[in-house]
Amino acid sequence: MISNPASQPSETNRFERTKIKEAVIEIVSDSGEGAQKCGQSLGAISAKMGNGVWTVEIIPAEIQPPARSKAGASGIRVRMGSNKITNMGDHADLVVALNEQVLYGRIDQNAYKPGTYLLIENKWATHTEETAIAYKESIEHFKELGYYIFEIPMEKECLKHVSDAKKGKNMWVLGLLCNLYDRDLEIAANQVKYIFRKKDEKIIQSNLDLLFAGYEYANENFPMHFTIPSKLSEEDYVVMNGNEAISLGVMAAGIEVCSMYPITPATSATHAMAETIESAGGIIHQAEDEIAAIGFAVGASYAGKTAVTITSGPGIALKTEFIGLAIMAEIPLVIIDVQRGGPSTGLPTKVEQGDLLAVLYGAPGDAPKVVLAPSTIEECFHFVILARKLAESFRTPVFVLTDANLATGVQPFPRPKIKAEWFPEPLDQSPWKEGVKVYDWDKNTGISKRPIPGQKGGMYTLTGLAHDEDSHVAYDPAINQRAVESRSRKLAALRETLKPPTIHGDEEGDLLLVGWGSTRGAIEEAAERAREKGAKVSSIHLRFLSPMEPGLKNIFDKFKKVMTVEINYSDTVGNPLITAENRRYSQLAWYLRAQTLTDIDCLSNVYGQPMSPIQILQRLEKELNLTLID
Amino acid sequence: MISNPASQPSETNRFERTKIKEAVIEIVSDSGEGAQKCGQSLGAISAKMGNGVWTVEIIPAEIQPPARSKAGASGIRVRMGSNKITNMGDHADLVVALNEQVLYGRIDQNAYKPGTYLLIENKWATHTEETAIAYKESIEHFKELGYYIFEIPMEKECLKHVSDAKKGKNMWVLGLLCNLYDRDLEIAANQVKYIFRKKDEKIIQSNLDLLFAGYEYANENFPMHFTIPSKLSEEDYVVMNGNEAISLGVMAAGIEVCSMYPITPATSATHAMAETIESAGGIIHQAEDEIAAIGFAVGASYAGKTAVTITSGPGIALKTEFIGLAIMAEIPLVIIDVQRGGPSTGLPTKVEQGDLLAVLYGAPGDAPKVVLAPSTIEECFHFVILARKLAESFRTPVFVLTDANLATGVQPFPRPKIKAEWFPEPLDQSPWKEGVKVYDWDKNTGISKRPIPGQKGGMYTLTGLAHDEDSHVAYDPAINQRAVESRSRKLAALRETLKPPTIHGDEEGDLLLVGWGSTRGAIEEAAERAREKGAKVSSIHLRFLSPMEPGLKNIFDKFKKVMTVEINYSDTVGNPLITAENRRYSQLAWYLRAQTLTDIDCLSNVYGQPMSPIQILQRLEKELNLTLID
Amino acid sequence: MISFQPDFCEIALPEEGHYSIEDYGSSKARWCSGCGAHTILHSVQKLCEDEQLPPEKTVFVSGIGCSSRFPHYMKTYGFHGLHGRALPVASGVKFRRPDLNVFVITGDGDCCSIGAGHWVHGIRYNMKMVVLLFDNSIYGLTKKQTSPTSPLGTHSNTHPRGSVIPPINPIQSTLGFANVSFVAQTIDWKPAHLNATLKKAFDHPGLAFVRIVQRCPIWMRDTYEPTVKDPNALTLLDHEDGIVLDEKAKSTFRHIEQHDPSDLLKAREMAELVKETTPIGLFYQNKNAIRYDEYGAHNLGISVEERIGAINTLMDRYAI
Amino acid sequence: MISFQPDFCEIALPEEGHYSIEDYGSSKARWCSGCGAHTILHSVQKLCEDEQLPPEKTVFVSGIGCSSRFPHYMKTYGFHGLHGRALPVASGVKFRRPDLNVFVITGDGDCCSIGAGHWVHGIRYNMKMVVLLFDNSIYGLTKKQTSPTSPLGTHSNTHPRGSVIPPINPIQSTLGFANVSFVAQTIDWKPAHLNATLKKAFDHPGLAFVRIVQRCPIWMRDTYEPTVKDPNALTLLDHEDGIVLDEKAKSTFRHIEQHDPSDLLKAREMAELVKETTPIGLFYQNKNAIRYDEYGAHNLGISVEERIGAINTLMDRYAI
Ligand SMILES: Cc1ncc(C[n+]2csc(CCOP(=O)(O)OP(=O)(O)O)c2C)c(N)n1
Ligand SMILES: Cc1ncc(C[n+]2csc(CCOP(=O)(O)OP(=O)(O)O)c2C)c(N)n1
Ligand code: SF4
Ligand code: SF4
Ligand SMILES: [Mg+2]
Ligand SMILES: [Mg+2]
Repeated sequence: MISNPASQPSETNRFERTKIKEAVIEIVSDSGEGAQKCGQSLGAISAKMGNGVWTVEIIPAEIQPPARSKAGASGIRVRMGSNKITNMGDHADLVVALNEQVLYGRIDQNAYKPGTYLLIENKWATHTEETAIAYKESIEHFKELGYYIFEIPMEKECLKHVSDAKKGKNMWVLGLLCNLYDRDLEIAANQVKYIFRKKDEKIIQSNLDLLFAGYEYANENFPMHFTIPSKLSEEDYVVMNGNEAISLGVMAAGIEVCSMYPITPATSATHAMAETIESAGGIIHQAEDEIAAIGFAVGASYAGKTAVTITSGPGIALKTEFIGLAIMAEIPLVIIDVQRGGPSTGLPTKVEQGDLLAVLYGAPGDAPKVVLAPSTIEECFHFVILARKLAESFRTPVFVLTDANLATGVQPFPRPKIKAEWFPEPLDQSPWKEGVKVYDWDKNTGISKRPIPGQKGGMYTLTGLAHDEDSHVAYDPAINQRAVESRSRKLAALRETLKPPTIHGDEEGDLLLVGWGSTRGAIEEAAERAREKGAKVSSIHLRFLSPMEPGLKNIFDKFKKVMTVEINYSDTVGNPLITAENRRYSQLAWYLRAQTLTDIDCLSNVYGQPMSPIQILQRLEKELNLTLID
Repeated sequence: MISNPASQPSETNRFERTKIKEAVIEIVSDSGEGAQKCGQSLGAISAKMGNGVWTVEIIPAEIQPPARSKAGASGIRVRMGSNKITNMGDHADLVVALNEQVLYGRIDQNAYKPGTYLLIENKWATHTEETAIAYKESIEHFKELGYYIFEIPMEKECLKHVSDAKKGKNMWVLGLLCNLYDRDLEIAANQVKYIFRKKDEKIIQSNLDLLFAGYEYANENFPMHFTIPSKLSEEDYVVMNGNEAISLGVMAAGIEVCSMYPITPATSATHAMAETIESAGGIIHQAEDEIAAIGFAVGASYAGKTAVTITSGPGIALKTEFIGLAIMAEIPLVIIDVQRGGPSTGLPTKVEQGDLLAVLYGAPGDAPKVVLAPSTIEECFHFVILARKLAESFRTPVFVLTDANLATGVQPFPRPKIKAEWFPEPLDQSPWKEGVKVYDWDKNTGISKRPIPGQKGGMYTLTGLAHDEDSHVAYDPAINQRAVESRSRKLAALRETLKPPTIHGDEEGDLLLVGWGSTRGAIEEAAERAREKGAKVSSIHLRFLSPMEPGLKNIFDKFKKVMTVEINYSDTVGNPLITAENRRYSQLAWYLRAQTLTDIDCLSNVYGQPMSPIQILQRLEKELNLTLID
Repeated sequence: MISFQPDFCEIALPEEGHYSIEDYGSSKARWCSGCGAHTILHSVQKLCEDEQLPPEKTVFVSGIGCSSRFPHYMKTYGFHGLHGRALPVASGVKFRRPDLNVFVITGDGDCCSIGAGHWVHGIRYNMKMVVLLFDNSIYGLTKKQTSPTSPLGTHSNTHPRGSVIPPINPIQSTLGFANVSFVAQTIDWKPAHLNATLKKAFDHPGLAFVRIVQRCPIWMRDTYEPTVKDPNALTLLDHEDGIVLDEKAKSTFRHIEQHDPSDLLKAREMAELVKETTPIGLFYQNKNAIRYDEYGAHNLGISVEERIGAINTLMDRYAI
Repeated sequence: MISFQPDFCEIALPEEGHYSIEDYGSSKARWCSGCGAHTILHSVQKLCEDEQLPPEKTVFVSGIGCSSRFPHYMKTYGFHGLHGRALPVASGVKFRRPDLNVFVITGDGDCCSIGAGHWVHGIRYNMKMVVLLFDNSIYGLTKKQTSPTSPLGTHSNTHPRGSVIPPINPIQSTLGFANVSFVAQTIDWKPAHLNATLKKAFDHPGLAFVRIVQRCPIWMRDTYEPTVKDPNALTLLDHEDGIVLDEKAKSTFRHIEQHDPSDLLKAREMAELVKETTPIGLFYQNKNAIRYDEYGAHNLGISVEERIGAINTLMDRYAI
């Protein structure tokens, strides 16, 4: 067994700790240096202590970008606090950098502010001459930018315990951070043991050594030590990212066929389930392309097996034709779109909410479908289950729109108790009721029940041609009108079951923020912070995009101004040639304008970054003419 | 040489003719009986006489539908008048039917009204017993429906002149119609000679015989004879359908590569040019699928060769990903979508304007593009030329949206004089100007000029990834924002050059009809007829859908109500569950609501039929509470 | 019938008596008169009868084209989907439904042009199904455009001066695809051979790819007529492991070549014959090729409890 | 260089002196260190230098993947397009631009999975271009998913228990496609063979398809290392009409087989070798296959007057 080593820190609390409500910490490095593992562990430890946590990965565009380069910034941001944390926050409070160059990548992205602590590996100061010069210049530059710099001999310290510092530096940093932020060392040690559970004992031991050494180092060498009060919940919690939540959701929904073609940032959802799904009664089919992936899912669903296809923007584009068929022939299907920056190949690893209109309108002809957008990691899990149910009940494709921010953001949430009732009914192979039509569209709801191969007497030929209730090719023009109407009616029927969205804040005021998807945490936090400063700002967050949640017009009417907050493109009035008349709006804004005829403004950008509360607050300051940011 | 035969009718005007302003005539039959040729000839003869003409084909869904069946109705409608004719009109005035069963197909489509003359081949009355019974029942039924019936021994009459009546009956009918409507027999004879110019003299002769015989028969056997005054124009005219106009437009635009995959109703545009395009300096590439078709066109365009791809709805769906790339990388390209009934395979031979939103929003991410919609056959020709110019000037894909109604509708228009300036500049192979960026986005217009392979010093790598001015992959988030902005700005820049649409009718009033595409003739005619009855109705017709023509809001504000007229789907308020709040609107209506925040209603359906003036008038009656239909 | 997954294979015999050929016919087929598709339809219905396939356990999946209308004329389950996409759909149907008899109907444009990528991979998946390529060497439904199997120089509406690229030999191509397990060729106008081929294909434990040379009298009379009329135009591939005809049927062939269908290299040589004659028969069969549908079915029937257990085990990893 | 269309072929020699290999290099290649793509890049740049290709007359077209980043590292024209779609784009580039040297860079996923349909048809079009398949038997860029050429049982992120479908043999498949005219295989770690293969491919008057076995040390070290390390793992296909190596280079091979690249049937037999060894060399070449790019260029250079004349003649048909 592994015992805590001799070097275990002796006095852990010999100084006064500053009590803080939350902290935003980053670890950045070249890729392959384990920064992400370090941050994930910090997040997990904090979550186990009962803190609110949100972590988000910092991913370079290449697999092996050049070392020590701006483009190479790889790492993680961890935001943790006493309360629930729902987004990545604004600027980092403290950053650990394994080299100084990668910091430029983050500075470009406006991740830091004057006063941010930068803890930088100092071995570069004595590296090659070229490197040393670059290092020193950067340190000067950072100081000018107002950051507080700690140059730290990380490698040197690690080499006291291991022969190859590259492998263990991340655990040393973890120890250091655990001390600075008062993390429970036992929980931390257990976390390290868990990470290396498949390795041999020597490796576990040396990583524990490093953890403790880092912890000890922080004891000795830092002027500032914090604590973030936490309260352990009674409930069981799990902590994972949105793609992992989707992956568990797929299995918990009882989906049998997950048909996909790899594409960033969607694929990791498949990776997360790949080991388990076969024991959970399903199989992943990696198809030859996205068209085949959805075609295969459609075939499986036609044959009565519940199916999902998971993709991102370019994949959605390719699936467009099959989406039209699924709608036309009323095939239940869950389609998950983990949105990334567009158009085209765009920004494959970055976030955008740019597919809303494409999903709503992409297929030629009238193609009504259900569109859901989870707004938290937890919802990523539950919405897949919901989507499967809706798909089968309404005999239609259901979209689940997430994005790269949800995909990689990590957050604890109450552990779901998997229920048998989330699974679909067993394959119905009873004889088809005589006389019932294949599309026996209910006059009021448009809903009908489908025969499944194997059901005696249910034989029919599904077709993408316009068809009548018997699925026979329609020659009479009136039939097409009736069929299209019936498919559209299903949306109205589903809408009947929805409640108006909850208003966060007062029911009336100066400004209503409207969001969807991953921006929820940032919007609600910004609005709350603004309200604390006296702003009359409320927010709503839409989770059904099609059909729309009811009552929007009524809600909008009680605010002087309505504005969506979205991570996608809109023209900015005032830019050359752009006027209120010709402005191209953000996607939800556009949609809500048509729907409610309200003059809805939008705050949006395509920086490929998650929306931060401060970006929203900056805009609120302008809109409301108030000072909202300290 | 062929001389007019002995049987030439002696007295052609021995009776008083009723002067009429216009007539709607149909010839319907099983397919393969030459009804279309007959109607096309009647249209051409009338156009040559200086009458306004619109013809539209009646096409069954199968290549060889069962004979004498409702589903088999194949034929043509010809509307001709003293003035310009812009649409297929309301109900037919006179119908020639080669069998009585096919009439049911048309009756289902509401093509006739009480009082319509039906001229029916009577050979079926003495055919097999079964047929004879069906025939008689139908005749009785038609009488009940209020049609005037003429049972005509067409076959018998033809057999007086030829041994196989099947081949020539259509020319006999043509002769008959020429007499009934006072068509110039010399022009008619020349038309017959033209049709059979590649056949031997005997065949030409026997068809002329039939023409004259039919003419003579009408002299003797009909109580009603009409004349439609006409005025021969000085200008040269051509008469063709929309796909033929597109085909000529492609060549006149100097497009070198027409890359396509067959799909109804778009393919016939390619057929029309297939013989000629190689002499006109271009080539048709029939690709392995729609994706390859656009990819090939994109490649050709990248290499500096102007390219077009022609398709219909399902093809647009498949091209979605490449459309995104073309927008992202700013590749000039003309994309022609001959819309058909959707969604999915839908109604392949029928008309719908169902692709507008898919074309506008189909590609994930922000994908601004230019969208044009010709509204007449003539515009089908000219808009391709315009589209090519816009594509090159604005370095962007340009869509041309037509539909099955324009594709098959035939109308005369002034013969375009092909101009060298319609052709693109010769391939620029001069050295690229040093220092000019590959995407040197103009601050005000977003426009930049592209290097073309072969240009020294212009070497760059085009990419669908987010990129900067050098076409280098963008790592800095601000670059993406600037790039997306620049692409969007191009639309604003183009919009600056556009004029507000012309208002047909008064500039203010009770109701403004807004249309786009093929419905123009029907809308303007309906509005005019309504105005004649005192209704305060005006209309505008949009030909630029993206960017939108300016000034719409101002125009809308002067009318009590604004309503689009479109051939696509909208929910009907009052149907189960459908309310003003949840209603799904027609596509242009939806778009204009978002753009102008005007409460725009819509008149629409998905019967797969061209919009007729009377359908619009019926709705106007309701909206305005007036009697507008006699 | 092959019972390849004893636990889940429920290809059952009719419970209530015998199915007659009429039991498989739906509405009147709306192909042109003289179209080769009619005879194939009849032959397929006969196969269904001979094998007594329960209509409710039988699925015909097609793409788009004249040929792809086929499922509408069968009184079984059918899926008339998208142009070129029959194979992915059929694979999805079969993946978790080993009890269903799956047939794919596709055209030369559908399979070899827009569907070519799925063709490569469908063959590779080698799921138990019969794939019938109705090859009329033309785009029928869309009215005579060049297809990838149109002979060089074919005059079509897209190539009025004659097509310019050599045609695909679907047999040769398929024989080059990974994991290919059954490739045969037949013609629509020799029912004995057609029937025997369908039977052999149906019995194959894997994906049986059958190219049927199909007459399209509307657009391609000139192309197929010489083959139909000239008794020298066909070569019968004969072997005891191949398509076995009775002596009478065999006697109608002037050219007969012995060909062992287990020899893949030889099969590829035979496929080149096409340049002079139309070889019909079984080119290749391998009953032991890996089947992806067996993998697809391997974990059917896990209990709800086990499934929940597995999910919870994974969930544990995320527990804090 | 082959001047196949004397009127329009302007593959010109550099006007201003000699291009050096640096003239073809753009920004530093961002592949992982040890990635086989680096050596291929170098070899291609060497080819450009040897052939003195004017950079402005040279276009590299790729799809998406690690390999498809290639054009960014060349200082020529480049088109880094969509996943799987390099071939249609390249065909469009070449169709009316016989003066351009066109290269296609594609990956095993790009070419054989999502691009498989275009692969079938790109080969068939047989336009003069060099197609380099960087086959690392894995999805590199998206981080280790099974590719269609992954050996059976490959452990990947989508198949953690090992892949279940036999891989595609790209050589064999290509040899079965219609109108195939040049198929070769090489490896990234024997520069002499790689260089000679590229040269042979470049000289081919048609589409030269070259599969390059490419090392991906990040995800596939275990797969390629045996081939790299075991001197028995390669078989050199040798022939005077094939890839000709000097004696020194040849002496590094333990297994050498004579193979006449004009023999298509034999080439298919050789392609089966892959099961035991990696055969490298020229499998097949036919210099006389029909070229669609020649058709594409046949009516270049018609005068504006002639073009207008043709349009007017057609317009006359519609005149009234
Ligand atoms: C995506 C798409 N592209 C094109 C079409 C139009 N289309 C329908 S059938 C067909 C080709 C038919 O040829 P083939 O597959 O050989 O079948 P056949 O009609 O000859 O039996 C085409 C191009 C379509 N329906 N969908
Ligand atoms: C339409 C589409 N689907 C999926 C992807 C994601 N994707 C990028 S590269 C790639 C596969 C890469 O594998 P391969 O072609 O073998 O190239 P390699 O990276 O191994 O060189 C995939 C699936 C994409 N960019 N576009
Ligand atoms: S067009 Fe040809 S293939 Fe199609 S139904 Fe008619 S004969 Fe058969
Ligand atoms: S992941 Fe593999 S293929 Fe991609 S760059 Fe790295 S080593 Fe090369
Ligand atoms: Mg065909
Ligand atoms: Mg690869």
